[in-house]
Amino acid sequence: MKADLDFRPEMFEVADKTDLNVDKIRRPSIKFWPDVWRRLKMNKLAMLGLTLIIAMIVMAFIGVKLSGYTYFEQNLKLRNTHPNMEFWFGTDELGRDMFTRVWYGARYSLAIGVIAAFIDFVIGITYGGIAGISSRRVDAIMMRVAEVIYSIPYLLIVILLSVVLTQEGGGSSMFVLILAMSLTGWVPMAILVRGQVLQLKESEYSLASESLGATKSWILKKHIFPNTLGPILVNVTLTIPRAIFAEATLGFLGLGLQAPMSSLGTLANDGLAGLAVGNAYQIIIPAIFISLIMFSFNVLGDGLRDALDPRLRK
Amino acid sequence: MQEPLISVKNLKKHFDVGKDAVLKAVDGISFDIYPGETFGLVGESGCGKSTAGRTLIRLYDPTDGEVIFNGKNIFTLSRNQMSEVRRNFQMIFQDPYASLNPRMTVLDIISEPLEIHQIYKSKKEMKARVIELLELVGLNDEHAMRFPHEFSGGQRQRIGIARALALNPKFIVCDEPISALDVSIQAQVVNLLKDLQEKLGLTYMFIAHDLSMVRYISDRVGVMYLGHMMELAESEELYDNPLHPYTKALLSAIPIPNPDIQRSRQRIILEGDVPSPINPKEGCRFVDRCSYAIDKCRNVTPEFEEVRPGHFAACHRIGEI
Amino acid sequence: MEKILEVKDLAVSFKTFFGEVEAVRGISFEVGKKETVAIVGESGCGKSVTANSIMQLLPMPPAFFKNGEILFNGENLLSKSEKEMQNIRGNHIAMIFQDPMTSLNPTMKVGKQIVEGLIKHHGLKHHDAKKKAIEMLDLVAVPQPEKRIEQYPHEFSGGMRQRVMIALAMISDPQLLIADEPTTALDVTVQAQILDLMKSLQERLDMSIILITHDLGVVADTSDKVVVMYAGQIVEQGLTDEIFKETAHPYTQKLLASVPRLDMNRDEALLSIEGTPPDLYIPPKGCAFYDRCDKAMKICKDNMPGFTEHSATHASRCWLNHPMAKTNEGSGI
Amino acid sequence: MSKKKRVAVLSILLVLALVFSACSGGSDDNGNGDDAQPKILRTNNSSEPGSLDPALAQGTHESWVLDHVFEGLMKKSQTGEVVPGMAESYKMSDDGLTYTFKIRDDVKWSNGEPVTAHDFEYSWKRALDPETAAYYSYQFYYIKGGEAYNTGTGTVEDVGVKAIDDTTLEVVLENPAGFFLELTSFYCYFPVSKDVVEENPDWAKDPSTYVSNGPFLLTEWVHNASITLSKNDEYYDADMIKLDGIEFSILDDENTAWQRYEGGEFDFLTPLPQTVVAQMTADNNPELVIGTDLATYYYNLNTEVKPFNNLKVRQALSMAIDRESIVVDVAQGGQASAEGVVPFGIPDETGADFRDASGNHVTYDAAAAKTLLEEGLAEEGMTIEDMSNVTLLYNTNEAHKKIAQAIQEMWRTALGVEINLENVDFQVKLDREKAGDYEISRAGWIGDYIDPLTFIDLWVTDGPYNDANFSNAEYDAFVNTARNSTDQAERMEAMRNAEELLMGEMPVIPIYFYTQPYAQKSYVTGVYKPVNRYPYFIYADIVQE
Amino acid sequence: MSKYLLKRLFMSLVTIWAVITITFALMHSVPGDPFRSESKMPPAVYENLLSQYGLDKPVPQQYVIYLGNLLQGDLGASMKSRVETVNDMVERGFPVSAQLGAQALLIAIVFGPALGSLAALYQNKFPDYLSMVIAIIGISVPSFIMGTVLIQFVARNVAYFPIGGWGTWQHTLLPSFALALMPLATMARLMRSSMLEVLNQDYIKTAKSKGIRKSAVILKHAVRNAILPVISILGTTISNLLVGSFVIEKIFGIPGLGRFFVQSISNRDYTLIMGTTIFYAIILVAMLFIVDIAYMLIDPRIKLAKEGR
Repeated sequence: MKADLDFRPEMFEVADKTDLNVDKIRRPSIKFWPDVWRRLKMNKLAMLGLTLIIAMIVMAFIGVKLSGYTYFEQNLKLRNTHPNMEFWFGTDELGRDMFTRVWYGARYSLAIGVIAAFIDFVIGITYGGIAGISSRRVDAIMMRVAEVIYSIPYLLIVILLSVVLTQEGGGSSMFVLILAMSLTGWVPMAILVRGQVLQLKESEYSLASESLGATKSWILKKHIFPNTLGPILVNVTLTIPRAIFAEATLGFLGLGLQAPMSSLGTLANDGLAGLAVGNAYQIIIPAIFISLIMFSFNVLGDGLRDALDPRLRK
Repeated sequence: MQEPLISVKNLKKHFDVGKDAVLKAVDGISFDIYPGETFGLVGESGCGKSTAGRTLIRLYDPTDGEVIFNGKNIFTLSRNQMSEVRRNFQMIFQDPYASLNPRMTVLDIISEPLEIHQIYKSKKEMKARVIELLELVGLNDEHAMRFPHEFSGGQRQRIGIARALALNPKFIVCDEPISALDVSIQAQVVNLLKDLQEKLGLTYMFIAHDLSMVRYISDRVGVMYLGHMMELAESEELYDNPLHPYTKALLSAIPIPNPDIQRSRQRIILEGDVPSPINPKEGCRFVDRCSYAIDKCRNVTPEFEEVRPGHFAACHRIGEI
Repeated sequence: MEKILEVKDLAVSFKTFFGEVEAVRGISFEVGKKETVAIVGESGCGKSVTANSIMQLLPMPPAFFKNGEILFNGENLLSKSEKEMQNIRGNHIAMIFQDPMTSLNPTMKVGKQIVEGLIKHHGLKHHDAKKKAIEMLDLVAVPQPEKRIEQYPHEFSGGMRQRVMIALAMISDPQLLIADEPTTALDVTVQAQILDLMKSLQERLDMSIILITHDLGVVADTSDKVVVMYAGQIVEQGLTDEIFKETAHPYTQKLLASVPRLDMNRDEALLSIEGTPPDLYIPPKGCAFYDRCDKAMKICKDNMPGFTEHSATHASRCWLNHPMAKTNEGSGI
Repeated sequence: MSKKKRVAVLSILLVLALVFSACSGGSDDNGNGDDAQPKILRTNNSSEPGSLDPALAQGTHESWVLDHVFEGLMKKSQTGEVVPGMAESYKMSDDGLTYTFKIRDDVKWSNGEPVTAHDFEYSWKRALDPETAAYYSYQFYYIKGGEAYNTGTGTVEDVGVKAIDDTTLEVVLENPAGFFLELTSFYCYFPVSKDVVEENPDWAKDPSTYVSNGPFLLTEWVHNASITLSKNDEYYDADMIKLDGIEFSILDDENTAWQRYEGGEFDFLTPLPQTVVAQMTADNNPELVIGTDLATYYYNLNTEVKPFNNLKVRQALSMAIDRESIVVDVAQGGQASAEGVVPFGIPDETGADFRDASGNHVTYDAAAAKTLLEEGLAEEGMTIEDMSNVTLLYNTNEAHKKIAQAIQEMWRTALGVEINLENVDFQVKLDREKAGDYEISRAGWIGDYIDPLTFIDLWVTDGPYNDANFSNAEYDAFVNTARNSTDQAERMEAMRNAEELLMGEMPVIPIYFYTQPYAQKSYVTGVYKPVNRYPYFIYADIVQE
Repeated sequence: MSKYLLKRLFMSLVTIWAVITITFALMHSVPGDPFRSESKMPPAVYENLLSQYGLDKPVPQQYVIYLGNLLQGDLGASMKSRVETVNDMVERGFPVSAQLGAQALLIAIVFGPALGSLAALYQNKFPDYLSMVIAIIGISVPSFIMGTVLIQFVARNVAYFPIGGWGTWQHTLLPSFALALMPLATMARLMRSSMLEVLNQDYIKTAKSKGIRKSAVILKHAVRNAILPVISILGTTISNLLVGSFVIEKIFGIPGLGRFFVQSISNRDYTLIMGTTIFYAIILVAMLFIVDIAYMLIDPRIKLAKEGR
């Protein structure tokens, strides 16, 4: 008992608690996404990734214009110029400005990654969603089909498909690549979505909604979908680097974008030759950017996963 | 005697859990629930009490049996007709953390039933109703825009209750509404439920494993064991004069927070665990743990009979023990 | 009575993103030989943190000891090295946990989990350890122990798992058993079995038990002494009879009143405690129960009450005990 | 359960063990590199031979090995002259149609049997047999009745090859062909042992059954990894051979191969990565040798598609290409910018180089090209913008891609046309060329023999390689003369005229004449590079100081 | 259990059949022709070639014949190589690829989880950062770049490592490492998070409260449970290793199967395309199968008889 306390009788009067609202919540209200964002902001690595991604996207649009050169303009006399003040990233074997080409390539790589991820997302969510809410029989069949597709070595089919599709319609090679990747790439997303739907279908709040008289589509729309968004978002951020990686590998195998268009993968492939003769920058620069993109999306995905982790929420 | 509000007859709910394996969660139970009363349903985990509650309001498709409400078997109703019944049958869930969608505000959660049944034309009217409901459960409009995770367990359960009340139901299944809550909060919720019952003339089915709480809140109590109803009687009658050996054991196992009573009372300690409800054998379900079991108990499933007025039990040896 | 364990002024905090959360705020109690001390309180009151502190099982960081000591047979556990603790854990102090479903390693055979401890503490050969493990399971009344030791935890029911946990704890005839809500996850009939088992083992092995629970019924049944915790502090402690019959603290009183009893009339109102315990992120300056206490006085709000001893064994922390408190009515309601 | 489990674990282990044991069995020791005594030349053959049967060979990855293990009637000397090989001597009839070869009597197959005229007759007829489906069967069409037999219209009896006796072979040609003797040194004319082949059709698949007659013998063939040859001590001119063996690694990645050369794991390497050639040239690296080659790199223009039916458009496209820059800045392999379709290295009737003698038929004039193009397009009722639909087709390859991009850019800067590029697999490119489904396509032609005709006759009307679909009666007449005349002067004149006409019409745009750069360590000597063949190691030596 | 295995086996066969059919269909819609060459090919010769390979028959018939031969284990003759049948090539190439893949897998399995565990045990301390830096590099750097870099900067400078080719033990080290890096990194990351989760589980507390050594707690209790998710991605990992080997085998000049897959496509060597694809599919499916069983053996809770949900 504190000795210095000066006791007075009024201190022992009944406390006036009329103002006290026992149910009052003192902490400020935090909405879901802002909270995720707040958590994400705490993750320095993820923020670095996000910053890099944004910077690269911006540069993919303005970077190609900064140096004053175009991606196709050649200056054969200035070929294999090492990076300097004029050519920040040097020039390639045909004397084209690498700086412009790298951002141009980044643009295609990013576009391929994002579009492929988007297509995976759309197909995956539809397929997985349907499988998840369908009867067990339909679900079983749909999952078997997905399993079969998933069991086919990914790049194997992508290579075959990209060769088959190239002939058809004369479409841009980029879309052929994306199509080829998406034809097999949607499966993990579908499996994820289905798992989520199955799990959330059994959640008490879905059950509660059902007990209120909600229809399946209502539950899907109001309860299941918003709650799967998190894991799906994480998966999308991790699909993007996967697609970029696949495209880069195809580029390396000589099956990438049509010249003189370039992706980071084809740039690295082109630059490979420079390695032996002291023009290592021709491969190192695109390689750094591929790695940066992979890095950024991966750490962002990881960060998002952590930020969305329900166990860390209260 | 009063007409029952709900009449449950031979309700069965089986789940297929693999080849030739049937989980008989609820295996033919019958009882009536009268308007304005609280019908308690107790039993240990896995006895099928929650499944019974959920099947009763057709959250699960029943395997067999009927539930008569307003003179109609609700299991035969079409989707449209069922919609009307849905408004009268509501449910409060066990886990207040899991039963509220974390992405929705309290306003969205409580207005969900109103939206589903398109009760209100304008958002404003709907919001007014939500606030009215919030106040009914002791919360207020400043809580409306908040998310479930910001609330304590007791508050969440009150939100769940408000949601259940939104459609002015006649009947609410309370599926272990307090078992996830702290002792000091349990009383809050129970008292609220009691108040609401008085104010709104609600009928409850109160599912719990906490026998003392069930006794306190229920008018009549049914005791389930492995999908069967073992005993059913008025609350005081059941606790004062339990007939079934299982009920006796269950009551004796409840620790009483009074050292004098607790130390002096003679307790029945049951052997073993609740057996698996998969492919149960014919005979009394309690037979393996029952100290009174005779051969007949193993072979013949005892009838659920009215032993005394309003007091039902299913045991071959009722008279003898 | 011989003291096995003395907790002195223990304070434990957790570092979180928001800042320091003071989970345990200076608690002191003693456990005598062969004595069962119950620690009661609501979730978040610090009772599990206390138990884990004794075993030193708290993850550090984020947890850290701010103050106090834990004397086990006179030696301060807080100054022991991890290695020394390993020798004490399982050997002299054993612990069982709340959820028998998650506290056994799902990928290891039950027998092996027992054998592991036997080998560690008794230096038994594998074969002998296995024999002993079967004996242990038999001791905790697991039927067919020879068969059961070859099974995995998921093949056991909740009650059986808790028996296995008890067997694990009994390996070295510990002097002190810490049971952290051992029956909360179990059905009443099984709870009765387990409590019974613990009592009989205690008698056989002369051990002391710290029983952590929120169920006052369980307390009445098993304990010699009760420690009531609220918001990281002890608000009242005493012999079981003193706590139940001469209840001093308003919180204990209300806790008792909010539990329906089988012997109570259904028309009697069930007392409820409004509101929720305070957030220990910023602990209140005064009495932590102030907000929820209907006997609260002005002094309570900003001044922390000290302990008042009602008897040699019974003390409570409340301003009502102060001679100037007009409304002090003593025990009971 | 637990017993079953143990069984399952065991079986998995077993499977893994099998996998591992299977792996470890694959290792071998061809580590004769660390033994200093034998002179083994180590080099790289870019891809696995499809077959080492001379009749079935398709490309350099096969012929390079064949050139060392077999020998034809004639062979090339260290200085490039066509000299008798298996044949001791030959006689040519006055009309130039009949050749009679006398086979050496000291030549033996590696199984000890003598090489006879019958073996030659058998081998050549076997190559012509449609059943054999030999890719290079057309190389025998110069022999009388050869084409008819091969295409199924004639019989084997009518083929003009006959072994008079064991050592005398008589060959009758359709038309006189001055290059025939040289042709008999070509790998498809190599003999195979009649007895061996008839007895074992799979003889060429394994070194143990492989029978050859050249300066080296096949001793080991680790598929897709390496081919090892060793000196044939029974070879009639074995004293000439200084190497004890040749080891061809099989590695298709040019860059890795170069790293291995640089790291000392190869003594000789070709082809070299383009950048490496450029670098070595710049450094004046003495290890680099720019070998001659008899090949032309050109673009086909599909003359049946607008606007390439227009001469001015075709000429404009050609004139806008700065070939010098392509050669120096892009291809960078010491190539010569094309002056026509016939490359350097073919002597004419006077012994002068055909190319030098006939002069330059292509010009570079960007400004004139622009005017020409506009005129041409106007004639076709088209605009520059219409050209943006034009696609240049090339087969997937880094060098082709680079050149295509450079030319695309030249056309863009000089003519303002923005064409598209499309790379496809080689097989697809061929398909589309044959089907006429292209606008501009990259092509290259390697001379089969040292005579301008091997290039000139590509563009006769409906010729099998005439992918440009060029058709000109006057041109056909010139080719006819060149084919049938025995008068060298007349032939050469006809071919000079033909080339001039072709370049005037420009159905194909020649870009450059190939070279074959290779790298050899300073201690490697005596490598001879025939103009239209891969380098010979027959006369090579390793001189360790 | 055996029933489940049978069912699983049947599904695997269906998968393989689907792969065969898809590949067959794709292959026959690929433009280009294996026998086209720049040189004159008389129609008689061309037709002979077609009939030698049965390509003159209608596609459905070819499909049936192909399946028939396949059932007898005959993958057919290569269209580019007259020396080896596709069976020969697969028999020769597979052990090489398998050794490469197995070594890479071994490296990944040994070091990935170890790094991950280390990171988890020393969360937010130096070992954690070090492991995660390695993991991030592994994830971020594509194998073709890694392979090239290894040749350029390691093999060129360290005499112990040959620059390319295949044969001795030294030849296998760099390519295995280049191939292993990505799966290693993936596993390390996965292991870290799953280890962190496991370390918070009650049974770890139980194990600790038994007083057994920390190392024993980690090795016997934590790792075994934490490695489960890692095992569950083994199937995908193996698939990635297969695919990665296309690139690695090309760069290092390794005579494995992967190197010829891309080649066979550009050559339109139909039988070889089919052969390698089928073989890859079989390996992959078999590995998934084994992974499943392994999972079952490690996690006793999984009863395979249970209908997958």
